Amino acid sequence: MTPENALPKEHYLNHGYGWKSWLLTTDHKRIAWLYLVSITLMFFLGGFAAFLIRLQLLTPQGEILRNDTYNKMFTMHGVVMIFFFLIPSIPATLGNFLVPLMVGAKDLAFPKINLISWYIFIIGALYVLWIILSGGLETGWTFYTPYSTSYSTSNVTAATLGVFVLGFSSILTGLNFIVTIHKMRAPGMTWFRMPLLLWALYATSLIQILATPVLAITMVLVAVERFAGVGIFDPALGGDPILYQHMFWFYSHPAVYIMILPGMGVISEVISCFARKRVFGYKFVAVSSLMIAVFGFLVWGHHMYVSGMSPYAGMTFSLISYLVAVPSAVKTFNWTATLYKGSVSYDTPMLYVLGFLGLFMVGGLTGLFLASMGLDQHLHDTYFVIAHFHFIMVGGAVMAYFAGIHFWWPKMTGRMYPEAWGRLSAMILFIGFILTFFPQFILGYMGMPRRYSVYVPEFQTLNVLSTAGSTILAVGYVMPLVYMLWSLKYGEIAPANPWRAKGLEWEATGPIPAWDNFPVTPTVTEDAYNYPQRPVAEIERERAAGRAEGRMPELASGD
Amino acid sequence: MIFVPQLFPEQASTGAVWIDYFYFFMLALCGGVGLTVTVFITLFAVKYRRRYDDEIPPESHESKWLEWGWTIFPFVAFVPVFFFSTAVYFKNATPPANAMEIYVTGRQWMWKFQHLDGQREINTLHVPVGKPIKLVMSSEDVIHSFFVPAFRIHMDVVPKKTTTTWFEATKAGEYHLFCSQYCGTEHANMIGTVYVMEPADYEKWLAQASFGGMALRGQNLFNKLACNSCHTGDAQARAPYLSNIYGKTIQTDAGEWVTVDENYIRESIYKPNAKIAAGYAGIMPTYEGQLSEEELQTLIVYLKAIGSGVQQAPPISNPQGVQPQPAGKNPDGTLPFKPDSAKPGTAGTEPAKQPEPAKPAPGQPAPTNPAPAKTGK
Amino acid sequence: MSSAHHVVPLRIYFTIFFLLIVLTGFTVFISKFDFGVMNLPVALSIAIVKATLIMLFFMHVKYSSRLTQLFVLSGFFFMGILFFFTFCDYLTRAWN
Amino acid sequence: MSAHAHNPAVLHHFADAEQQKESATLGMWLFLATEVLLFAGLFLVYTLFRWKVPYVWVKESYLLGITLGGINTAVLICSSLTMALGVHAAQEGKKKALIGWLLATMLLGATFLGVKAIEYHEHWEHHKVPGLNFTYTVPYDNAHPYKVPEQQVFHFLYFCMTGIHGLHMVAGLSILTVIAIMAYRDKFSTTYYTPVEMAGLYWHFVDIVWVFLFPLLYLTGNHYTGGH
Repeated sequence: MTPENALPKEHYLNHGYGWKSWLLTTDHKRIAWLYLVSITLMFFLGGFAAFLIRLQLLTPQGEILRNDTYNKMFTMHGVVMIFFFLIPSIPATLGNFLVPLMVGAKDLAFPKINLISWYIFIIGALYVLWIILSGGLETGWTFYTPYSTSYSTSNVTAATLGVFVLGFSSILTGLNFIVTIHKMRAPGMTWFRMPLLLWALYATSLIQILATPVLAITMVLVAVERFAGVGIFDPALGGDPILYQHMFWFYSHPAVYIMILPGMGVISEVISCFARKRVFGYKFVAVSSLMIAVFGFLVWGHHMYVSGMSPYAGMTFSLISYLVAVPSAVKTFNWTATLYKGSVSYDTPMLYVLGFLGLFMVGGLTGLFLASMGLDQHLHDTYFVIAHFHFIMVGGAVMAYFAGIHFWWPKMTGRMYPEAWGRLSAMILFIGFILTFFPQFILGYMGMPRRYSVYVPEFQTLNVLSTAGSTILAVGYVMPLVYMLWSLKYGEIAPANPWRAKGLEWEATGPIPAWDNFPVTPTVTEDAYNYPQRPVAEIERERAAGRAEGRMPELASGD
Repeated sequence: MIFVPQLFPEQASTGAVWIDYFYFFMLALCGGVGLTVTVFITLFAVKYRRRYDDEIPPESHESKWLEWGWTIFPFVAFVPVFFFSTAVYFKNATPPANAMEIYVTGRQWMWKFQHLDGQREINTLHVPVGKPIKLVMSSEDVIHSFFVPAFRIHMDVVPKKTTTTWFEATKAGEYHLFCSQYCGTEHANMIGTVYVMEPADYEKWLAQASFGGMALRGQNLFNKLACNSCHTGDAQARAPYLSNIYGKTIQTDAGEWVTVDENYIRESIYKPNAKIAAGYAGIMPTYEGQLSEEELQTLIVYLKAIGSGVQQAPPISNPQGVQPQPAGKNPDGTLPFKPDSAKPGTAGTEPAKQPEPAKPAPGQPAPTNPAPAKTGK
Repeated sequence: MSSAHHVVPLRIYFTIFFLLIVLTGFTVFISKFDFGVMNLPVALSIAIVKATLIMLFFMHVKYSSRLTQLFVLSGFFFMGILFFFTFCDYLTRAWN
Repeated sequence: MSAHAHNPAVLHHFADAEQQKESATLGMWLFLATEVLLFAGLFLVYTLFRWKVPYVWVKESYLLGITLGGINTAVLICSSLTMALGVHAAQEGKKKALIGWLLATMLLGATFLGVKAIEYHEHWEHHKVPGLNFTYTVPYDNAHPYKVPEQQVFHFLYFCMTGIHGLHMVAGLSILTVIAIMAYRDKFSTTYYTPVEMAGLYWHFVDIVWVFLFPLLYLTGNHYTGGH
C-alpha cells in the first residue's frame, strides 16, 4: 500500500509553522482546516446539548433539567447544529479544500475574502457562544415572533445579530465558489466534465447567495424591533407574525438544501470511486442539483400550513413540494444504478454512503407525508417532523460529511486512518441512528409535540428506546474523533491515490498537495469518473475460454 | 401497558378517518418504493461486490429511456397523490353549517374556553359526541397551536387574529390537547384535556354551571362601552346599525366590498378606520388595548347573535342596567335574542326542559372544571 | 471578451443623466395626482425605468457578458419569487 | 506562470489579467445580487403594510415632505454621473480627471449624507423617531385621538431603509477614499483599473436603491391634501 514511507518534503501543512502562518493564511487548504477544527468543536457542543435533551426525555417528568434550561438546550442544539455545523460543514471544509483542486486552480478566486469569511464565522461563533454562556437563548432556532420580539427575556437581540453576522460568512463562501467554478476551471474542464461535487456546491452557493440576505434582514428587523418596541412582526403593535414566518422560511427552507446538496455531491464522488464506475446518468444528477436549488425556493410555505396562511397558497406550496422531491428521487435512482455491474468495495467511506442511501431515502419519503396539507394537519410540529428532519440532516448530511472526511482524509493529511475502526464506527452510527430516530416517527404520529421537556406517560417507551439509541450514536461520533486524531500522528503514510480514484484532486502532487496545488496547470482531457472498463467482448471471450476449460468464470464480475 | 407501547393514536373524530386513510396510503406507497430501492441497493452491493483488488467492471451504458422514465414517472405520479392529499385537507377544512361554536383563547400557558351558553373552562373542554364543533380561536400573547392528536386537528392560535378549526368527535373519552407551537418556558405544560361526552352526559354537565350566555356578556359590554350611543339604528346615526350585519357583504368608503366576519369585526373594533362602512365618517375610537381577548370574543358573539335575524338591543340609558341572566331561562324583553343553549341544535333537548340555573351568583368569575361526567375510558 | 475594455462614449453618459433627471421630475410631478391603487405601479414603473437605465449604461450591463446579465437578472428574479409567493398567501386569505 | 510575471497587479493564482478582471466583475455582481435580496426583505415588509393600511402610509409619507428628499435624489443622480465619468477617465488612463471625478463623487455623497442628517434631525424635532421619541399623529379626520401602531411602523421602516442605505453610502465613501488614494499613487493604468470599476458598480447600486426609496417613502403621500 505504501510506495513511499515518508511524506514529501514540501507540502501545504509544513509550508509554514507558527500561529501566524495559520491565522493569516490565504491558502484554501489551510482555511479548510480552520473550518474543520471550528465546526468539529461546534458539533460536539451541539451534540452535548442533544444528549442532555435525550437524557431529560428518558422519563415523562424529566428529572434533569428545569423547563427553561431544557428550552435553552434545544435552542442551543438547533442554532449550533444548523448555523455552526451543518451549513458550513461540507462547503466550508471539504468544499474549501477541494474546489480549487477539483477545478485545477491554485486557489479560490478571492483567497482573502475566503479568510475573512472564516473570521466572520469565528467571530459569530464566539459571540453566540458567549450569548449561550451568559444566560442563554430560549426561542428555538426559528425565533418565531412575537415570542422572540416581545416575550422572551433571553438574549434574543444579541443572538439575532450573531446570526446576521454569520450569514455573511456563508454568503462570501458561496460567492467565492461560484466565481471559482465559473472563471478558474483548468483548460479542458468543461461544465459536463466537472465532478458532481462541484455541481452540488455550485447549486448550494446559489442558495447561499440569494437566500441568506433575506434571513439577515429579517434578523435585523427582529433585533431592532425588540430594541425600539415597534411592531413589524408583533401583532400587539400592529405587526404581522406570519410575515415573519414567510421571510424566515424563504431562507430556512432553501437552507436545508444548503445542508443536504453538498452531501449529495460527496455521495456521487464516493459511490463512483468505490463502485469503480462512472456515476450513472451523470448529466441528470448534475442538473438535478440545480433543479433542487431553484425549486427549493418555491416551497417554503409547507412549513406554514397550519399557521393561518391561505389554504390556496398552501395548495401551491404543497404541489411544488411534491415536485421538488423528484430531482432527489432521480439522484437516488442513479446512485442505485451506479452500483449495478460495478465493483463494489466496503471501505469506510462506502459504508457511510450505503448508510446514507438508506437513511436519506426514509427521510425523503417521509418528507412527502409532510408535503401533504391533509397529513400535516396532524403531523405539524410533532416528533414526526423531528424524525424526518434528522433522517435527512443526520442520516443524510452528516453521514455524507463523514463519508467525505474519510474519503479525502489521506489527501488532507497524507495519512490513513485505521480502516477497521472506521468500518466499526460507520456501523455503530447506522445502528445508533436508526434506534434513536425511528421511534420518533411513531411518537410523532401518536402526537407527541416537539420542544416538550415533559410529556404524557404513554410516550415513554418509545422515548426510552430513542434515548438508548442516542447513547450508541454518541459512541459512534466520539470514535472517529479519537482515531482521526490518532491517525494525524501515527497513521500509516498514505499513497498518492489510495482509492485509485479519478479526479484532479488525486492527481495533485503526491500524497498531500503542495502549497500551490499544481506546479503546472493541468489540462483536462476526459470526462469525470472515467474509470477503466472492460469491453464486454473481452469478458465474453474469457467466459467462453473458461467454459471450454470447465471452470467457473470467476474473474468476470458482471453478467 | 408499559411494556407494550401504544403505537397508534386513538381515532376519535370524523376527520381522523380520512387522515388515517391517507397516512396508510402513503405508508404503502412510500414503503413500497423505499423497500424496492433498498432491495436493489442491497442486491447490487452484494452481487457486484469487489472480488479482487484489481477488478475492472465491465463497460456500462446509460439509457436515456431509463433516465427520462424515472424522472417523468414520479413527476406524473405525484400529481394524483397531491390531489388526494389536498382533497383530504379540504374535506376536513370547512365546518358544517350547523357546527356548535366554542371560543378558545390561548395564553401563556393555558387554554381558556367559552361556551356560547356561558360556561367557561380552563384547560378542559367538554364536548358532546356526534356534534360538529367549530373552534374560534385567538391568542392573548404569542402564537400557540391547538393540537388534539385523537382528532388529527391542528391549528395555530395567533394573537390579534381569529383562526378556526373544527372536529366532530365520534367516541366518548378523554383526549389530550397539546400546544404544539413553542410558546415559552412552560410550553410543555400547556396541556389540556378534551372530554368527549355522550349527549345526555353533556347536557348534565351543561346544566351544572351556567351564567348569562356569552352573547349576553357581549351585550353588556356593548352597552357598557356605550357602543350603542353611535350604533343606534336611527336615521341620524353616526355609525352603521349592527343588527343583521354579520355575514353580510358591505361596501367600504374606499369602494371595496368586505364580508363582515370575525376578523372584520375584530379589525373594526381595533382599527376602526381601516375599512369604514360606506356613508359614515371615521370617527370611531379604537379599543385596542382596552379589551381582553375574551371580551372581544363576547362582542363578536353578540354581533353574530343579533346578526341572525333578531333585533339589536335598543339603546339603554344606563349601561349598567342589564344584569347577566342565568342561561336556560328565557330572558325578558331587554334581551331580544334567545340564549344559544336554547337552540334546538344542542343535543336535542328542548329549551323548556332546561334544568334550573346553577348556584353561582351573576358576575362571579367562571366556574372551572366541573367534575367530568363519566367518560369512555 | 470585449466587455473588459469597452469604453462608453461620454455622450451616452450625459444623455442618461439627462433622462434620469427628467424622469425624477416626472415622478415627482405625477405623484401629485391620486390614481388610487395605481399610485404604486406608476411610481414603481418610473423607478424601474430609471434603475434599468443606470444598470444598462452606468453599470455597463448592456456591454457585459451574458453571464453577468444572467446574475443581474437572477437577483431580481428571486426577489420576485419572494414577493409572488408571499402575496399568493395574503391575497387569497380570508383575513389579513 | 511566467506570462503574467510582468504585471504586478495580477495575483499569483490567476492565469492572466483577463481572468482576474472577469472574476472580480462576476464576484461584484454576485455581491450586488445578495444586496438586492437584502433590500428585498425590507421592500416586502413595506409593500405588505402599504397594502394592509394604505391610509396610514399615505398620511405618514405626507409628513416626510419631499423637498429635502428630492434634492437628495438629484444629488445622488449627479454623483452617479460623476462616478461614471470617473470610471471613464480611468479607462482612458487620465489620472487627474479620475481623481477629480472621484472627489466630486465623494463630495456629492457627503452632501447626500449631510442632507440626510438634517432630515433625521427634523424627524427628531417632530418626534418621529420610533422607539426613542415617537408621538402618534393625532387626528386624521376626527376629534378622537387614537393610536394607530402602523404609524410607527412606517417611520420604523423609513429609518431602517434609509439607515441601511445610509450605511451603504458611508461604506461607499470609504471605498472611494481608498480608490482615490490608490489612483494618486499610480496604482491604475489603462489595462488595470478593476477596483475603480468595482467601486463604481457599488456606488451605482446604492444609487439604484435610492431611486426606489424616494418614490416609495417620500412620494407616496405627495397627492395627499390633508382632507379625507
